[in-house]
Amino acid sequence: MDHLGYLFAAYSIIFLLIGLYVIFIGTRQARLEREVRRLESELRKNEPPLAPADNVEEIKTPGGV
Amino acid sequence: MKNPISIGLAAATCLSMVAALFMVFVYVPTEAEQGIVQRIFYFHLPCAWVAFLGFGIVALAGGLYLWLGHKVWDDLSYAAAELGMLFCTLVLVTGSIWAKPIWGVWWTWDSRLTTTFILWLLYGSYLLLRAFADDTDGIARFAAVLGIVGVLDIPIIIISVRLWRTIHPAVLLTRQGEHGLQDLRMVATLLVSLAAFTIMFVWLLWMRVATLRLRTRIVRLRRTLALRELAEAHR
Amino acid sequence: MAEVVLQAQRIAKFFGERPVLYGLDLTLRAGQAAVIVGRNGVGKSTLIKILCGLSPPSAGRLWLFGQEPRSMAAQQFRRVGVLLHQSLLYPRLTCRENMEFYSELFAIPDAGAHARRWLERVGLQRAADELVSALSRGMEQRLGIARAMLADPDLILLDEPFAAMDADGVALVSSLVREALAREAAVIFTAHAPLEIAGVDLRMFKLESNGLTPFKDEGRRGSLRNLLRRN
Amino acid sequence: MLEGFGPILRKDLRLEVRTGESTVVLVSISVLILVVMVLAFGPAGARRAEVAAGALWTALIFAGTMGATRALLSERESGCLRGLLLSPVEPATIYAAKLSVAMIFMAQAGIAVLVVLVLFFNLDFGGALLRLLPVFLLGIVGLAALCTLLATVSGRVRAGAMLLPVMVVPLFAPALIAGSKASAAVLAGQPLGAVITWLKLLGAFDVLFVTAGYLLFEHVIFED
Repeated sequence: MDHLGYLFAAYSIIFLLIGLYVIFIGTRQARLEREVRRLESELRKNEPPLAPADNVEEIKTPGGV
Repeated sequence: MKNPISIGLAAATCLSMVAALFMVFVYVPTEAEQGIVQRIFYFHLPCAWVAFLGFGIVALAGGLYLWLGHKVWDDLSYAAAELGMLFCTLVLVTGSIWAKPIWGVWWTWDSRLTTTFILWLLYGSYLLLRAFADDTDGIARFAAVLGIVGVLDIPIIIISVRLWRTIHPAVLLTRQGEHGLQDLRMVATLLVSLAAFTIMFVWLLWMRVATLRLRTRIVRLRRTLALRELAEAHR
Repeated sequence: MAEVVLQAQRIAKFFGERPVLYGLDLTLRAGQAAVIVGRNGVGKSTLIKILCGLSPPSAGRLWLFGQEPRSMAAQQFRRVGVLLHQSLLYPRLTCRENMEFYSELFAIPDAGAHARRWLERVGLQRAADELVSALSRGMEQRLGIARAMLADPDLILLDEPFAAMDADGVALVSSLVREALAREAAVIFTAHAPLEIAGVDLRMFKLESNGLTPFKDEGRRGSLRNLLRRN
Repeated sequence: MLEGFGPILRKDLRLEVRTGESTVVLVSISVLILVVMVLAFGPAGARRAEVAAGALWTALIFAGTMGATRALLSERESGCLRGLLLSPVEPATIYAAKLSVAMIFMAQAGIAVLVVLVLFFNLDFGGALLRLLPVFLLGIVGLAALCTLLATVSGRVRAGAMLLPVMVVPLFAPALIAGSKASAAVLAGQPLGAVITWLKLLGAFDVLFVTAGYLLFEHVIFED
């Protein structure tokens, strides 16, 4: 009864999938952060600041009527 | 990712996970009947627990989004669904790997397996809906509704599947945790693993919500830029 | 001053990342009429959909009869009449059936007689039993306007009511607008070119890709006002 | 509270009587699904109550998604759904009306399937069929409620038509289990009392989805 292989497979799959997911989050985070920095520098270039849309997401209401 | 909460959660995850692994592979005694594969259980059950936790958060955050309308609830709901899917997959895979040596089959339509599989399908349909949709306000409401309906359905799913499989083969009984945990050390190991997985879940959730928030911020920045270009062009 | 029927405050609308409308202020009182003039694709239809409460703005606030559309009871929509870009008529029902259906939906007593009156009013009594899908564009437009006005609403929003209309049709819509104003309703509609309605004090606004700007000497009247945030 | 329910229902039935489209489409497709099942199971399988019950519910679930889609389709032409939303009718009432229409479409398809089922599986008209009726009715209430709510969602999403069954099947799983088990038992000649647990489960499912749909419909019906 040597079931060590099964035990090993189960634990490696757990850590493999979670590891892949962490890498997925990490790369995505890095890419998005780069994009934010790029957009922010572009915004600073375009002086003077006008018509900020910064309230757009926050007071959004779900549903229509 | 570089804020103190995130680092703290990552450290706590690592520490508790190392402790859990130590207990599973060194501390806990081997279960008499099933032998060494029974050790899968100490990570299998925590996976199931966080998968369920994920469902709860999907519905709760979805409800809060419909009620309060703030995008952060939608982001939380989406992140929880993704994590739920991840851990639900792990439950099915580790369950299968455990079943093979013990029952001789990879899959059986046992009530727990069936229920988990249906929950996996629910997560799948939620994520497919989000993948298919354009990134508008509408999809957040649709996903919230699907998430809420899905969670309300879970008790009925569990009952129906249980009734569907009223007669359990005897071997299935040993699979149920309670029967295998005669030793206090086994209980302790399970509890530590549960804690480790819960902390890891919170950490992953935190990181995923952070990336989704960044996406929202990018949309906002792009909108501001688009407005400026318009104003400029009109000057 | 008459009751404020419609008030929009810093309304903005984005489709994804693309801004369609923004920084739009608008106040309309009972008995006032306004026309929004703009080229195709400038956001007139989107604006009408937002103002009638059908589509929530991405930012800013809107009040109809002093209430936000989201918190309005469905019953309140009895007071709002809308013609959208689409006619909102069932193509496979006849003109009469369409009007009867909507009359029943608005809980108007004796829906049949009411529908008949309106069909006569818009000159469609002879086409009453034709399917809407068989109507010409202009006729469908007349029926669509009749549908919008059938419950004598206090706020009337019409998207391009003069599109595809012949001279009779234009005269008909003009007289309907005059009647509505006479009973102190507020009317707002869109058009692709400036126009006038005889006997109506019509305030004109120009919708451009950067927002809504007063078309004529609007500043002096001040009943409707737009503030593009940078101005 | 349900003001406007009657007119919407009458209007949809009038449209259906005029064209007959949904009836023809639903009846033919669900009967075809049944035929496919019978052919797939072979002549031996076609004598077993479980196979008959399974075939019945498979046909029903597809009739359900299509019926709900079609019930909402009449409102999508010329933007009529907006006409309803801009009228003094509560969204929940629109839901109730559309749910009823979807249920009528489903019932038509279901009855056609039942007739064919009796012929193909050599069942007795009468007793067994009569006992099947409550199971069948309880099943389509929940199915119509679920499909109407989700068809509204799928109608607004790219590839929504394909997405609808993906969303419906897992949610409908408990009712599918209860319905086919109860149907099999009843077709095999057992009395209704023997399947009371399954009927209760179907009832709980119906209550859940009718309530959820009634309360949540306003969140999926409005546009952006």
